[in-house]
Amino acid sequence: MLSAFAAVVTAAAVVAATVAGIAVLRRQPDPSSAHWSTTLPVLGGSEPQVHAWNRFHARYYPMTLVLVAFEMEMMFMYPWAVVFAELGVKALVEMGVFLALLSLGVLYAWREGALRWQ
Amino acid sequence: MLTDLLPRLARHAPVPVCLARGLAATGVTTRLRADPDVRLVASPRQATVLVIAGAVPRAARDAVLRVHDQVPAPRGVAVVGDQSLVEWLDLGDVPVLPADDPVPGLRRLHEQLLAGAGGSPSRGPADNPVEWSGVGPHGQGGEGMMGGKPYGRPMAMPPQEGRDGLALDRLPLVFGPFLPALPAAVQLEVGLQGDVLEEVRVVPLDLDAGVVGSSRPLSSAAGRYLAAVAELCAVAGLDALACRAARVALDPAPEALADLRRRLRRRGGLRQATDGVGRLPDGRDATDRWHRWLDLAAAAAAGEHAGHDRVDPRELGPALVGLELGHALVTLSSLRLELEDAVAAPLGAGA
Amino acid sequence: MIEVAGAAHPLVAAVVVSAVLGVGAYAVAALETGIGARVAGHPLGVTASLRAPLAQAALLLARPAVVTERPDGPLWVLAPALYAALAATALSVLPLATDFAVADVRTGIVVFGSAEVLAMVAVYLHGWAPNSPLPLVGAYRFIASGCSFLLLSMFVLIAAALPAESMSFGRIMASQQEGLWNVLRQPLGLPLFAVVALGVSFFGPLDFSDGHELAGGTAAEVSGPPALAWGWARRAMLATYAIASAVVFLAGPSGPWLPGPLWLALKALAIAAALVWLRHTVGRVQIDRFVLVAWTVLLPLAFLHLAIAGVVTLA
Amino acid sequence: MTGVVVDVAFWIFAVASAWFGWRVFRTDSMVRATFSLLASFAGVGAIMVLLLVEYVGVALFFMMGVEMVVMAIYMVAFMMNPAGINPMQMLHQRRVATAVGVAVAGALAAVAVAADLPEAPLVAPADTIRALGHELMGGSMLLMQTVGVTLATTMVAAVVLSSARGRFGPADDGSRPPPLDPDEQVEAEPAQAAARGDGHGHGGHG
Repeated sequence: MLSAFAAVVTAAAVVAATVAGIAVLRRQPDPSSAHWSTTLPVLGGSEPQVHAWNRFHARYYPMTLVLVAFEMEMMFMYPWAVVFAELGVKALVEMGVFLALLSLGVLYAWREGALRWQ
Repeated sequence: MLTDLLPRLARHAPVPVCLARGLAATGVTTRLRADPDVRLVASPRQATVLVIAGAVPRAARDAVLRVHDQVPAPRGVAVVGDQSLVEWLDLGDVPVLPADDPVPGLRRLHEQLLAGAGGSPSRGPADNPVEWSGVGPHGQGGEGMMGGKPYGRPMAMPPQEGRDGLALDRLPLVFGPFLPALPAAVQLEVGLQGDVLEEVRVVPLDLDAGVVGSSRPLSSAAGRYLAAVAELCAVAGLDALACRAARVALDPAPEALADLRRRLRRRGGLRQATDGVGRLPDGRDATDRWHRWLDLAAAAAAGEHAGHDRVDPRELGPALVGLELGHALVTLSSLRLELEDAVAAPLGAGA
Repeated sequence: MIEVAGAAHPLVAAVVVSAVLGVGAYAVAALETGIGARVAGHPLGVTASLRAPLAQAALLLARPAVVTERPDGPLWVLAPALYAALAATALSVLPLATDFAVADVRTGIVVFGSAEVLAMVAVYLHGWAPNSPLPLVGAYRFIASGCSFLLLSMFVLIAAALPAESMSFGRIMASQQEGLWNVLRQPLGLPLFAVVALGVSFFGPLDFSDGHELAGGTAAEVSGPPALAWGWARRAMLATYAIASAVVFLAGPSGPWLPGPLWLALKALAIAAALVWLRHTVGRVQIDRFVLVAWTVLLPLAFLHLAIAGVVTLA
Repeated sequence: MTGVVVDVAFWIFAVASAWFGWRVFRTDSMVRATFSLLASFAGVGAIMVLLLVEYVGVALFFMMGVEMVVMAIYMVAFMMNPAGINPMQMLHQRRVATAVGVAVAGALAAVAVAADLPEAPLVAPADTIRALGHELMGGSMLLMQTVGVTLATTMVAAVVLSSARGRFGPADDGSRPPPLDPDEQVEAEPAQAAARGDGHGHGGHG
């Protein structure tokens, strides 16, 4: 029974190993390429004053929170989809109400401008 | 066997070229863009050959050498124009390619590299010249997590106002002058918070010290407009259309020009990338600007000379504040001609 | 745990998945060259289009890889490997013939969705690892787009599961053998899923993370073999999505006369060609506009799509 | 698959999960910490699948994927020194934390040893997903709708709390940044405060 997942994992692992193998392939570096100057980040000719790794302001952060809440609910929808045809109109109405509730959340977020870059 | 096969196969690939363009390099840029045997790449990391073209401001010497070093070694270097660039940059034995037919020389250089030639040695310092300061082994530490200069660079600091966690670090960065989206001889100095510009200055390079190299713009006025459209297409991710536009720019025959205009003006084409982007105080967005270029190209091809405005880069800064970095770069790209002419004005030559 | 199309032996699985991804990515790259040359106005022959990806790969293998000043090395290698592994995972739950899938598990669309979610991690790491500003901006843009198209893909796949009464791709395919193809029963699905396909593999108009204006975005600091790994992985992902579109909307491997895998290949190739054509003709959308449109236009469309699918299923 | 293979797989995932959980606190990089946590959860998801709770296991990948990506965004946004290029200490209140950790682990282990766990081998359930669907649409329908209301409220609350700008303009209009110390006056120098690095509060993740 678990053989299906064993197949998925094996396939993914083999592909990952191949790609990682290509990604670590390195030609014998030219001695001159060991220079510090070759390692500067690409900025089109200028030198950075600070590291790129700093507090990064993701301008869409309220949207990610809306997504997290929305996506929780999606977990109910998968089993719902499986029994939908059996239950018929009841399931349709049921999910309609559920989605309408969540749409209110998205509508509110949109109205407050939370889907824009802050 | 494999070691033999790889270079043989690789030779069929187009030459990935990183272009460091000075002023009035439209001729070379467009020829390289139009040739399927060459691929103008976005980043020096993706190139085998660095091409230096046009009239490069003396102030950009360090920048050229930094881009030079960022091309992975073994790297090829070629200069388009004249020997003065080679001497100024002290590049040693570097081919000077003719501006009207640069591709065969590039191809030769590329194949020599694949065959195992050494390429141009790195020019920058071998070690980080920035002082590592702090108490730890990597120059870190001293005063809490933000102290010291880890790996030679200080931590970015949040802007002065506010401390309640939402005023996040502002990265002081200078982009250019050799970023593909930027017009020649222009740098973008920004305070970047996330991907939004909180602080912008568009700074033309200082031309007081003069320029090196010869300027070889396209001979036809229509060609210049189309070349700018081609560059904008490339920035918007439409490299194939950019190639087509560049070919028309080299030979702006009326039918070809009309066909290109039809293709570009379709809804959902290039407009997807430019509609509503970079609206300046005059009310025009990027789409209006390249539409105007197309109109001017058509007019020039018909023998009329309407000419375009100049935009002073220094006045552009406030209009870009608050834009996303990509928007800002597309905006600058949609002002390529206007900005380049304003920058080159002190030189007296209509670039 | 297994539905109609069965499960393969792990070794067979590894071989089949590697082969399909390899050929698929190659086909996408060849289409890119061929269609690109046509759009550029200097059409190439089939041989030249087929040779171009090989030559490009050989060139990248022959070039050195660079490092940046202070990168996160392991994560930099992990990113393309993870991304390719996710393409492999997504592919392995799809039926490749009417009676064969690497693993036609009952939770097929959830596994597929998980791969899509984790792709955000892979692209983020690819932009984070080099410690360079432009790749970092690219990475954050991808997350913005990913958080926006994720729900679309979930709704589209759930809608496809309604008539199948199962979350397995095998059943979704089978439900179309009996009835109409989903492309007719659920007409909004294919365009919505195409948005997801372009988004996940950051391709063409939705190439937010690796665009030319950011000097290559997350790939701005990659050269040589790692660049090959990354370029291959994202084309493999696009190929996987083309196959998934063919399975979900065009009944995948089922069809008369020809053998199943051939049908699947033809349908997937047609979809891939359409996506590549979009890549060459539609300019990159602005990221903030995409996020807004995805939530305010495409998401309601996905609701509508689900409602249509539900009513049609019950009818 | 035979029992031995499942056992081996279980131990691999279990050990990997624990190891990644440990790595979360051993690395200086917030990104590594976040995605180590994701890897740890992924191990748990894989164990769920091994226990034949297929849907929950796979859904765990899905949920944790989104959650950890969002968490990474917030970690990098709010942590000073998010990449750990300045080494730092991830642990707070070491002694208390160790004591609590050991006590909890011991208690859980005791429960595991003392509990009277069933020994019957696992059998694949007929169709749990379908059963779950029926449950949601039947007996637990009220529960599901309650969850719907809760999540909608969550969305509204999240937007209210996080959005820097509402439809009436910037959220902080007219507000003043709080003083650094309660007794200190408002005009403190913020840059200094940041440099001091007081309170590198990364207590809230997980």
